[in-house]
Amino acid sequence: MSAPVKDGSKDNANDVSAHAQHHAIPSHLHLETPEKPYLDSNELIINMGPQHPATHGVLRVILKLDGEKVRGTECVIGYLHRGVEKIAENRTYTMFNPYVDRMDYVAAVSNGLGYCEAVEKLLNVEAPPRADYIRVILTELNRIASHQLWLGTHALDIGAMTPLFYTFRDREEILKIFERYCGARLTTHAFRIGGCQYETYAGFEKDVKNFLTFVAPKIDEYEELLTTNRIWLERTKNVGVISAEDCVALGVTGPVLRASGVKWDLRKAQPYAAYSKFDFEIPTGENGDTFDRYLVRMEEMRQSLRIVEQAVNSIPEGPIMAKVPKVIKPPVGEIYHSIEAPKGELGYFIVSDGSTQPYRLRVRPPSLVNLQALDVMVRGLLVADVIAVIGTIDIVLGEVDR
Amino acid sequence: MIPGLNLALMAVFTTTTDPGMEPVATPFFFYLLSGLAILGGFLVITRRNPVHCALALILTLIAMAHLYLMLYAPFVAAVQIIVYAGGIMVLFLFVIMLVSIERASKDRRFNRFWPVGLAAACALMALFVSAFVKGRALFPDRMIAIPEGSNTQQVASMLYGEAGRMGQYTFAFEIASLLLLVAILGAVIMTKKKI
Amino acid sequence: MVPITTLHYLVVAAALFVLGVIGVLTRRNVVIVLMSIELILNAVNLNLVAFSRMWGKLDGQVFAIFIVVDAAAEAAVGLGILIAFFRNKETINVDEIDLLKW
Amino acid sequence: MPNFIMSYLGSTVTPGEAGNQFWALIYVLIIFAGVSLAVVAMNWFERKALAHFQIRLGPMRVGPHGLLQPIADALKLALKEDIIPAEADQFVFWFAPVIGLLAAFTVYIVIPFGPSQAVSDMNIGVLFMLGVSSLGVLGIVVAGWASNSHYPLIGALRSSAQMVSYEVAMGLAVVSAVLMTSFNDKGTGTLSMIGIVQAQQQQGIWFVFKFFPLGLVAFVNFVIAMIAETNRAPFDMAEAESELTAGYHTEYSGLRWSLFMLAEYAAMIAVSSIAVTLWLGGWLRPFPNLLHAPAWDFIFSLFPGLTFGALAAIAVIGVMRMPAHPYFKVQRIGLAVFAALLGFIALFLLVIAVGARFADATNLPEKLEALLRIFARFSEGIDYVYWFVLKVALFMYLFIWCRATWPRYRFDQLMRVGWKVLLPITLVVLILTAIVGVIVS
Repeated sequence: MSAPVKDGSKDNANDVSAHAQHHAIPSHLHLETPEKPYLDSNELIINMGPQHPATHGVLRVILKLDGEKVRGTECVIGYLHRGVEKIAENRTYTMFNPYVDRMDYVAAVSNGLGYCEAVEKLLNVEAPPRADYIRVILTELNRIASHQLWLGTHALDIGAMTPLFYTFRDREEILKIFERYCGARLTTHAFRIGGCQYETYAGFEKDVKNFLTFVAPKIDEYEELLTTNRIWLERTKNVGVISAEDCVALGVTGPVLRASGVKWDLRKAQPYAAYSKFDFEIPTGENGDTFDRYLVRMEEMRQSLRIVEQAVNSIPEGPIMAKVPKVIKPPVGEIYHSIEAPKGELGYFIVSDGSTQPYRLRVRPPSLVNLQALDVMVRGLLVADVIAVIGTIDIVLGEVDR
Repeated sequence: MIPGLNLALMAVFTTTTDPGMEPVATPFFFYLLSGLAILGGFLVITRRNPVHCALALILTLIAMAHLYLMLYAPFVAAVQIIVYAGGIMVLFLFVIMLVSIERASKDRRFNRFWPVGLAAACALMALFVSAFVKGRALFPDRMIAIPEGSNTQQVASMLYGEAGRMGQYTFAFEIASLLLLVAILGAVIMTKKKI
Repeated sequence: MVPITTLHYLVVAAALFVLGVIGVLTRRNVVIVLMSIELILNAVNLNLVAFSRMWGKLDGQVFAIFIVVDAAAEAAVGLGILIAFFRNKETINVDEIDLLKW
Repeated sequence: MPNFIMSYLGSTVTPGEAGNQFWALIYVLIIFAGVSLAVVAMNWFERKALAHFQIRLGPMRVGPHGLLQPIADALKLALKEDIIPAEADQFVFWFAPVIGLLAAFTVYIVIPFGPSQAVSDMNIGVLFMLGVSSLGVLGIVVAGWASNSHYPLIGALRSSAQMVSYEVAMGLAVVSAVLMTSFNDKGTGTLSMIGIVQAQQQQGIWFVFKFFPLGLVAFVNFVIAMIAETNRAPFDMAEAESELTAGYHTEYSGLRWSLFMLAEYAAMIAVSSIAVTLWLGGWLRPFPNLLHAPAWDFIFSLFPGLTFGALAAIAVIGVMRMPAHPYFKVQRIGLAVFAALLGFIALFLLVIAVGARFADATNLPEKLEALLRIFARFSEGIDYVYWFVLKVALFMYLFIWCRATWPRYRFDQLMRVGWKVLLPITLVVLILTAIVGVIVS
């Protein structure tokens, strides 16, 4: 592909190599088989997936086992590949908007937000404040929903059946709000380029406030079931540990990065939408183990509630759509815009050649990048821990494969 | 299937109240069980696949346990089932699964010197036969009734002694437990990669 | 039918003993050799219990229990050696185990 | 022959002891049918209870409140294709579920539902039980191996290590209960299951409360080991579905798979029965020594009838709460019939209990008195079985409760708990029990 942006292609190449040198992957991440195996000829190669109850869809992990000890993993992805990025090149900017919902389908609102903001940045328009507030409310609600789904399936992977149903019960309330707002529960397509299509329905604020009072004790309830549970602690503490350096080197973002102690959240670091107006904390962990990631996500849910509460109490009146031309034709250029999706940094890189369709659209999906950390996390652990770690990375295969 | 069923039947049939009374169908069960035991033994030494051998050995062990029941040794029978069938054989199966069996099942079954071994075993068998034929009188046709009801207590008093007095075999028993301890330690040390 | 006497049990035990000896002497697979040793020990056990019944004394049964203990120890150590050996040589055939040191 | 059959009827020992093969066979059949029925009921109960733990309804469609669901499941499983993988070891694959099933069911021979309500009273009852239940692991190991597939193999390896380890703790806990039977005048204990319950009766205390807290600790250890021994959550390593898809029975389908399930549930009921026998007084009703007046006997003998009455009442409430829509007509009728059936059983039991109360009354007509005597004997038997089954049912609930509450242990943690926690505790309890027993007696 030759970029339509003509100038400086050589410089770019230099930049890339310099970049690579600077961020060279630490040597211990080049993983060779470290030691003589316990029983040489008895190395089990196990195909975990693509049809497996705990790989969250169609992830296939090839496990090299020594007894039950994991000596290496290899992720095989692409079973759910739909060519979303290629589709974008044949759709107008408006037409492509619903497609992004199908990537991380449990956090569709975030995906839509990232895409709309990226195109807005390309068009140089800004969504009106009211639209920004609605976006924040819906995105944070979606973050809670995503974390709830993560918690339920993660607990189920580790063997606790019950939390799944508790979280699904409460996630249902969020989906109801989405449904009333835009008619869809999962693939919401809630936002439009330049704002929101729909004004909030009558009673939206009441619904959200009711939800806030409803869900706060429920989060405590999940914690009651798990946080002090001995077996849960034993299964999650010191399991899948990853250091902050490794996280940074591998490009891991989101709760996984924060649980390793790096206070990096795009909502604070480069505020988008209306996030700069709200007061919230970035929870971080210390050990970077599965338990810390669990705690970080639980705390993030509470922080999301705080944000939603502030937003819904101070939501301004006004228009919900900026002035956007009927036919969206961004100027020639390229843009990278990223937001803090529930799973990490979700970025859109759009190259425009001035036509109605993107010349190239590239998604930086947090799940895919975070999945790289799997091998680092599970080496030397047992099969059961692989399940726990896959759960704790919180991947959605729709987003990994796109 | 048959050993399990038998265990049930034997449990019913051998626990008669009168200790002197012979169980209902002694010859039938004796021939059945000893047949099964010998069949199992035969399969152990002929089957190619080690897991099949282990299963055959389990058959033999369970049949032997029934024979012990018929000999009014219920405690030994129970120990046989618990230790052998439930413990040692599971260990065997565990190890068979741990070491690769794909290759073993394709290998030759017998070693190069098998005719020698067979001849030696045949000689041994001849020795047994002659001993049984010639020494028929040494084995009187009698079965002295052992009170079955208190079998366990009697074995216990031989092993542990009673009322402050050392039993006949207390010392040997302690030695045996020491042997087990040493065996456990040895097994652990041998199989552990790094100590 | 002939009543079952001690000799019957002795014959069964002898048959099992001979089978065990054949297994020990002819099989290649160490696991099966160990199983054959269990067979031999069991044959001895049967003899002891049958004699215990013959004399009406429990000493035979006590010996049988000792032999079971012994068999357990033997199996544990034998399989331990086997595992250690397999780890180094990747074979469990007796006729390939022919080095004193490697 | 009729004499042979009738001669046992007045007896107060088990048919095995009486040497009566006919009644032994009848008892075996009754137990087999009863356990199978209990497994079916347990299946329904587990799904319903688990559903209600998890704010769901569970099966609701097949029959009123899903009552016929187990039957539908059984039919489905029986009709499903029975697949034997091409690479599997045919014979062993076929044989493996049978081993587990036989081991699970054979344990019931020594389980006493009452002083004479058992197939046989063996004087090595406890050892028999331990030995036979330890054979169950063979079925699992062999099934995992014969499938010739990786997940079942790992399941089999896990389960063999797990069950052998927990057997040790289980056996030691059992020994401490057996030891408690010997603290009587004669100083001799017993390994007979009936003897153990009778020892509890004579000593006037359930062993779970004996030498508090020693009995309780041993009991709790036994319960933990027994959950591990039956491969149930949180120790369901061998069939951990999120890790090993289905563990040792991944490759099984249809009828053969259902045999595994049958064996698992039968084994659960068996080990619960053992726990009840050893620690919770077996067939003894609560406070048999303190509340020993005939009036108390009468009150406690009403419990079976009242229980069935309560169940019938629940069913009637269910009928009344059903929506009055024609769609539910068949279900309403079905549930009503079920309620009527339960009510009838309740009435029957109550009549017998009340009749038994008046068996000793004077100046009764001769025929009535004979009838009432039969009632009395019958009522006694029902009492024993009722209390036994009630205690076992509580254990079944415990199994479900554990499954709904806890995450799964990891394999190394499981082994650590078995060897480094349970085993030392049971050993210490055993030694302390012996010391305290010698001091007290």
